[in-house]
Amino acid sequence: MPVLEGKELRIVGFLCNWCSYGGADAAGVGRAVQPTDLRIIRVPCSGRVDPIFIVKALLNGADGVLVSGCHPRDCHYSAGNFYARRRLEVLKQFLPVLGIDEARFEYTWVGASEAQLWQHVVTTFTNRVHALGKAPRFDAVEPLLKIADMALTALRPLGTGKNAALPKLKEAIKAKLPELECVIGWQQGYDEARTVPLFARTPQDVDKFVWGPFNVNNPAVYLPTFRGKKVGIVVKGCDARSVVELLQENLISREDVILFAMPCEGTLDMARIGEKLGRYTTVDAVVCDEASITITADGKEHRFCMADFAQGKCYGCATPLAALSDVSFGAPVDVKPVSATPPELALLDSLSLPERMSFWRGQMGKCLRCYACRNACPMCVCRDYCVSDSRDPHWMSQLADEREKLFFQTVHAFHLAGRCTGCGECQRACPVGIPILALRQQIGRVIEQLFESYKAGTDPAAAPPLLTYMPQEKNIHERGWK
Amino acid sequence: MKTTVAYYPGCSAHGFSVDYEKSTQAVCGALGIRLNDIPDWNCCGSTPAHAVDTELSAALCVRNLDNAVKADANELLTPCPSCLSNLRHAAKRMEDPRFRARVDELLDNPAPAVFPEVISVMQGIARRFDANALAERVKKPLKPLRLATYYGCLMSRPAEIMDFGDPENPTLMESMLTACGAEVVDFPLKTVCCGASFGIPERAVTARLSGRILALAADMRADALVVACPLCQMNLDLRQKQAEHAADAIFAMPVLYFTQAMGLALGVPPGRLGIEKLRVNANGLIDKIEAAASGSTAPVEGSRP
Amino acid sequence: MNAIRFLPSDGLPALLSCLVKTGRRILAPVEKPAVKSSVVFEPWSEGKPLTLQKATVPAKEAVLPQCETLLSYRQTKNADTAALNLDDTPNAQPTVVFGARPCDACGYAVLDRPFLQGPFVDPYYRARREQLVVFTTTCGSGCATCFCHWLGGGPSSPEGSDVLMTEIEGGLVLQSVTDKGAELLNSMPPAAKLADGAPVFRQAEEARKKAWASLLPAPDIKSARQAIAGIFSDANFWQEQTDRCLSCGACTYFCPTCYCFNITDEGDGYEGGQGGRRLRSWDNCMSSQFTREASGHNPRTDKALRMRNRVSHKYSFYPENWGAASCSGCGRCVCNCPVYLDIRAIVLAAIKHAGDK
Amino acid sequence: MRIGVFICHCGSNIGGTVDCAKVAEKAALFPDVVYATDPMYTCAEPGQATIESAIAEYRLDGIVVASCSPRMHEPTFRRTVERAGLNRYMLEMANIREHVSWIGKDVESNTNKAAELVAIAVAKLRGNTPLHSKSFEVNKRVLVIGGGVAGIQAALDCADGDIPVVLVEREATIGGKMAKLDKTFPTVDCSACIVGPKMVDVAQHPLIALYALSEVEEISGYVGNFTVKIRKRAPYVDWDKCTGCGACSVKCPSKKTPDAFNEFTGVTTAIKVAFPQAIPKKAVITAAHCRQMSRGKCGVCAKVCPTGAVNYDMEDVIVTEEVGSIVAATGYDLMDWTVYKEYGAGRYPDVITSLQYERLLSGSGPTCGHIRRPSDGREPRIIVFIQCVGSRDRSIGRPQCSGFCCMYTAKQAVLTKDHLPESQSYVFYMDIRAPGKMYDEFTRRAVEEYGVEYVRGRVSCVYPDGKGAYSVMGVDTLLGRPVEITADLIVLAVGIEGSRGAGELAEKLRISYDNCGFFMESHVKLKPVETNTIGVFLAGVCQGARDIPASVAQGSATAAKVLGLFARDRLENDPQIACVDMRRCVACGKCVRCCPFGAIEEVSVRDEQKAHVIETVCQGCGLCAATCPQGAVQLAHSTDNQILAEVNTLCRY
Repeated sequence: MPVLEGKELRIVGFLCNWCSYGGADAAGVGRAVQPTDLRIIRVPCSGRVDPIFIVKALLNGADGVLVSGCHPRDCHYSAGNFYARRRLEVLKQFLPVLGIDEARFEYTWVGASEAQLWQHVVTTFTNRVHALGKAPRFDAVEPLLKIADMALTALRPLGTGKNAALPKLKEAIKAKLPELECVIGWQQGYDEARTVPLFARTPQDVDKFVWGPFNVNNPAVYLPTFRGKKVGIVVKGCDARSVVELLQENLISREDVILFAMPCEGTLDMARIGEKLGRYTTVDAVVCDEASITITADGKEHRFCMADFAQGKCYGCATPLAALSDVSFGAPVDVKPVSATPPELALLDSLSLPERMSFWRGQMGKCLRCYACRNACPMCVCRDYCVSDSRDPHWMSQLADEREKLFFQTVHAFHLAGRCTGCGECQRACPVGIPILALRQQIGRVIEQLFESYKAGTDPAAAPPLLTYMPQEKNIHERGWK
Repeated sequence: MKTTVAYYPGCSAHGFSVDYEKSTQAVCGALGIRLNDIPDWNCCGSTPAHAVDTELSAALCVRNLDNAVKADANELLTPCPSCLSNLRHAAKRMEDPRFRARVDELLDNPAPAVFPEVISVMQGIARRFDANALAERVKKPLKPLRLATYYGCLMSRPAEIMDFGDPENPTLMESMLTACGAEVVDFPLKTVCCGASFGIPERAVTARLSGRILALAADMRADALVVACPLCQMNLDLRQKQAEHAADAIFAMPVLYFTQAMGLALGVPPGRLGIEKLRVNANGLIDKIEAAASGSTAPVEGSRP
Repeated sequence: MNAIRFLPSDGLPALLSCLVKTGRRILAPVEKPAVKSSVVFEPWSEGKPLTLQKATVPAKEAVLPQCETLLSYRQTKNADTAALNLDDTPNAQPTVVFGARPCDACGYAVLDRPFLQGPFVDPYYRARREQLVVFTTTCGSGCATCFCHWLGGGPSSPEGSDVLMTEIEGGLVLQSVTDKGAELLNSMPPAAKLADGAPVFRQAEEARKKAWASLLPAPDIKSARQAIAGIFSDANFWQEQTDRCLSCGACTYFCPTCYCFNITDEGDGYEGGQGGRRLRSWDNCMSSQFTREASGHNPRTDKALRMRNRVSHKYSFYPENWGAASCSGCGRCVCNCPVYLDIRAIVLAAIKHAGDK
Repeated sequence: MRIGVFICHCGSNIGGTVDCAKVAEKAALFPDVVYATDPMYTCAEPGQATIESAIAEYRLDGIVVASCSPRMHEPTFRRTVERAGLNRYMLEMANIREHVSWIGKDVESNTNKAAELVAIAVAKLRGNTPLHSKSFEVNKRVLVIGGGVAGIQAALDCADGDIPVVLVEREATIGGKMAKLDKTFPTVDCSACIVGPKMVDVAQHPLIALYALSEVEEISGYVGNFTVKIRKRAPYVDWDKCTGCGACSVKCPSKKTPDAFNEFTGVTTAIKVAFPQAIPKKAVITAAHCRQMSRGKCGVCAKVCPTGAVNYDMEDVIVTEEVGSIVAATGYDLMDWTVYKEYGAGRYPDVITSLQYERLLSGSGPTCGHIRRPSDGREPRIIVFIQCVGSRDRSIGRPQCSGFCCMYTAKQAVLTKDHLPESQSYVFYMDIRAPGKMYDEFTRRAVEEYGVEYVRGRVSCVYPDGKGAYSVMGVDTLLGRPVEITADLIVLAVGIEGSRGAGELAEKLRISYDNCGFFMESHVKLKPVETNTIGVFLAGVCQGARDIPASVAQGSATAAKVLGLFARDRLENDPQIACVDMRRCVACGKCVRCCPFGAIEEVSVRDEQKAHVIETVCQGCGLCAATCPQGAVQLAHSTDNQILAEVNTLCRY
């Protein structure tokens, strides 16, 4: 519905029935004059407000969104607002990465008797939104294509894993194979520069195992499909984090999986390799020394130094060897983790809010909705019932428009909040090279800051932060309404 | 090992509390802390500006802080609680951008974005020497002395600005004097007003308040009161006679700066501590210390392993 | 009718300008810079840079958009009457696809059969297809994932194209291969910078021959149709072939010949709550939802069964119905697959497996 | 769907600033709306009749009423809709009074806003489906947690109403704080004498099962069908054999055991009966101080026990009880008064709490009712009472009034004079709060008849004066003067908080609690003993400060609630609850993990794990719906699609 031109902006409120809706009622009873912009949607509890309702509203024309619930500890349902507080705070800090001013979204707590507070909240928030003006329309901004700077320094020397204990690994797998459905690892793909997942069921299959910087795929993605069957899996350090996260969420059980940990020396960023080799070429030969790879394609030699062409995640990797494993083929490397902004996110950080919106418009223009990102994600376990194309619930239009596509990415990022281990498979899988990992990284960063350096997939016993709460949050502070 | 620290002496250091200044310098010197006066310092605005105009008062402080920044200091020591209070208040108030803007208008140069942390000399010493480190450097333990510590009203309050431990019951001075070997009594009136601010208009009030402090110290059989504030010291020492009148008692209670007490323990000659400036004679204390020191086998310089 | 023209290297913008002036939308490959760059077809306008590289995404969009509105409605109500206005006009405009590759163009031929030549003609498809002219760049060589020649195509195969463009020294040779193409070339004004191409046509032919010669020998896959049909019920075979499949839609959405679609009615809230629309969007048989029935039952729950359908459709069912494979061998399903699942390998394995039996 | 819309004028309440006719006109154009009108008073009989006849005439499937807040009249209109033959949930309301007409005067904006609120209500209604309640059986037994006077009253009233009661008490005896008091205000009755008989009634009532020295370990289930696990802590004495004769404690050599019942004002033996009137009157061993149990050497009590009841090897026992309702009456504890360093609280032996003073006054206390200073056993002459220590003090985060301190301080001052006629009491107070029956008269008596000096002001500092007494420095704000009193004994009226462990219990009960550990009632005014968890009720100080008569009244009130609840054989749930689409569920367990009520369980359906909502436990908060990534859990009448429809109605460009 169009807003009253020149008079109002579109402000949507989600109010819990028990406290804030009552507070708004009390303000009415007290004839507390308020601006007329706010449209209140009544929900049973602030915990009912899925953050993506808010993203939906903001991407579709809302100029401001306000969520109000019971004061912490006053929740009619005892804990709904505790969960809401975590989720909404994550959302608030996430919004800027989309190019949406976080001031357009606020959440607050107003009790049923706090008429004056409610009046103050509505007036202040409405004034704030008016000061920001009409929200920019996503489909009206000019697309902007920018490239992340991938020149990074690794925390540890990267290599090609040439001297890894591959024969020993094969031996160990063969020894365990009889009790396992299969062992998941890597084999050569259609040429020497491409490896693909291998599902070894026989000793002959095991001989096909390869190890090296081309082993980019995260084999953990297949584990939930084997639920209830015992399988083996060969993991790099990063893959193991996905396994741990799956364990944390009871999506697989520990006794059903045997982890073979290999010490990873880094994997190649096939996106950048592809750029050098050319889009449609034939690889003639691959030669590997300790620190670099030489690929001959269409008769031309290309040398790739591991230090320059590793995947973004490898540079900041401090756990090249899985912490959790059953059979391990290396010693843990003593690397101090350093908190650094990943390159995709650094690019977005460097842009202004309008530029970020333009950036996503430009990127999403390429998206075909093939959902390779979703299906390559080891944590996307509902993929057969993803809300991306369901009608009940009907979250998304099937229109091929950039807004819907970005909305899907936001939904994906949000569903991964506190669960994403940053394996980067979503971005790697994207055939058209959309840097969607940045959205997950932003949520990851927010989660880390809010929840005491919480990192998904590091502790099988830890509760994912958005599935729990503290009555008193250490790092979430109520914002005053001054 | 010598360390250099930025230092704001404040006006009283050059006036009536020159003994505080002397002993501060002497103690720091003995501990290897070099106090560097910040260049071109001015009044902290404590009186009367802060009561009349917080912005002007803050501007005075900010200018000092700016000078400290220019001297590359990230920590600034001051002996006087009043200076400390004003400097810290100013830094706190400057967090409000509107306040900052108004103060900037009063200054030649806009205030620096980040100020050095202002702490008392007492905290400055304690940060560098914990009780053990201090005890190691004691040459003449204050063992025979029973001391009552008195912080005054300003040092620890308001708590959110001064950050000096429990605002009602600070214990830093006790730990330092204990390290110096003294017996320290748990003095309940350690933060209760001595009445100094009424020293001129309402002398009777001052006498009563000071009298109460002195009387309790006497009742608790303290040999001396140990203070950290020039105004408290003046009030309790210089006006002790008036207080005696008010309390109908004879106190003869020496009122030492904590730096003087520490100086004695560290073996600094009394002359370099300004002990002679005290109105109530403290020679008895010195005698006790000396007697104890000579009675025991005090380690001779250089003989320690 | 045949037209052969020569376009000097710097003449591309001039030609495209003239094509735009005919009132046509030009879809041309545009490079999208990124860490992993891509080439996609986009409407061309004056001044926009384009590339003649083989695109990441085929130009299927020209006839079968990712999503199109089949119909929209709006309800008008007043106190006494209520009326429903329907609009089902196909969204179509005259279009030139400029810079497709033979494998892309071949895709149009594959799509034409079910959409135009079967018992039902799809009016939306037809409206766009009839107004489409395809300018195809012939390929200079094959690559690791190309296999058009396995399926009877090749680097300069004209199927589905209206004009073939071959790069020679100093420019492009444009050769019409249909009347539609010839007409358009002939109608180009001098401003299009087109010169007579006959004198240099030999050079173009040389280039094409060279491209053909660069291809690796193709295996014989004539028996694929029977072989695949023969092992239809061999679940183990399909299971093994699809272990690593992630069930995403990259293979089908990047395929120039895949045409499965989904129809969604989106009613509420559109047009100010007074209307709605029926959308047709790409769908893909690799998704479990593709065959999920309203009851919740799904005949193809397993990805192996879905892969069987995809391969069978391309190499068995479609050929059975239309006499040719619904695959142009462009190889995009292989190189865009996150796990490089190789349909060639499956077809060859099927032939071998059937032979072993 | 055929929708009718009713835009209420509410006289001029709405009609004054909203053009209701125009809103109705606009609403008629909304999708599925076949009828729209604007009655003058929709909630009045003629208005309701309009709705009923419109539903019949226009064959409506659902209606939208735009009027006052749904919190006001939703139940009214639900009944109207039901009378007209529709499902009662086929109703949505748009709040155009409290949220529109009453908060602004701009008719254009208000009319537009009202129309939009109607539009979202229509959009939501289109997603509504008829809902039906489920009925279930009620287990007519009640659990009372806490055996203080409130819990005792609740238990006795329930049991007298023929409801079997399970009474759980954490301490070794019931009686609570009241049993520790010497006298009660304003009558100066003997506390133990009036609560004692009630305690005996509990012990003798055939329908009350008493678990003393026990705590609630775990609660599952829902109204009508709770399952409670109770941990019976080991008393190391077989209570079935113990007769409470006390022979053991006479002989016990460990005579320096801190005496919790006496608030640590004295010492006692390691084995003992809590106090002479204890119920149950059974001995308990304090393990940490028992020589046999801590050092393995002694065993005297076992030897002297005539019934052989002592058993050092006893272990805790978990028992399970099934009940249909729960009354929480867990009372209070004193806040940590040692934060008041300026009073020397916890440092100076003669600065004590009022509860400790109560034990000093009590004949059964450590001094046999003689007031003696803890430090030197001297009789104090000057006693200073400081009120509001930990109450009404924002600086330590305790803004609330502890309610009964004014009264008991007056009582203690009066008793002090009775005990020590030569003594003088001073009371530092902020305000005297004496609103009960005979209360103000009582405080007046303290001042006028007993010569208690009331000083209005706060104490800034208490310190030993070095001569064996204490200096109390304060201010008299009425005279505007500082006050200094040299006192022998200082009694702090320490503020209260929810009893130790209240937060954990609240979480087990799935009810809310505040910063001070007090349980939250459902509505401060109108549902003072209910909680947001149906079937759980509150009595006494566990929900906030109140005195004995109020606690007793609340105990009875909860009993009335329990009896009312149990008057029916079957209960019905609110059908606006969550429901799992089994097909979409992937059993990731996120909803199970989050549900504040434990209302979602994993079940096995055709060998697959699936989430399942226990309909009677679900309270309809929708947290699960917001948590489920694939939208497999939906909350009836707040489905994703309904909220999306509302959002889409408002936000679409």
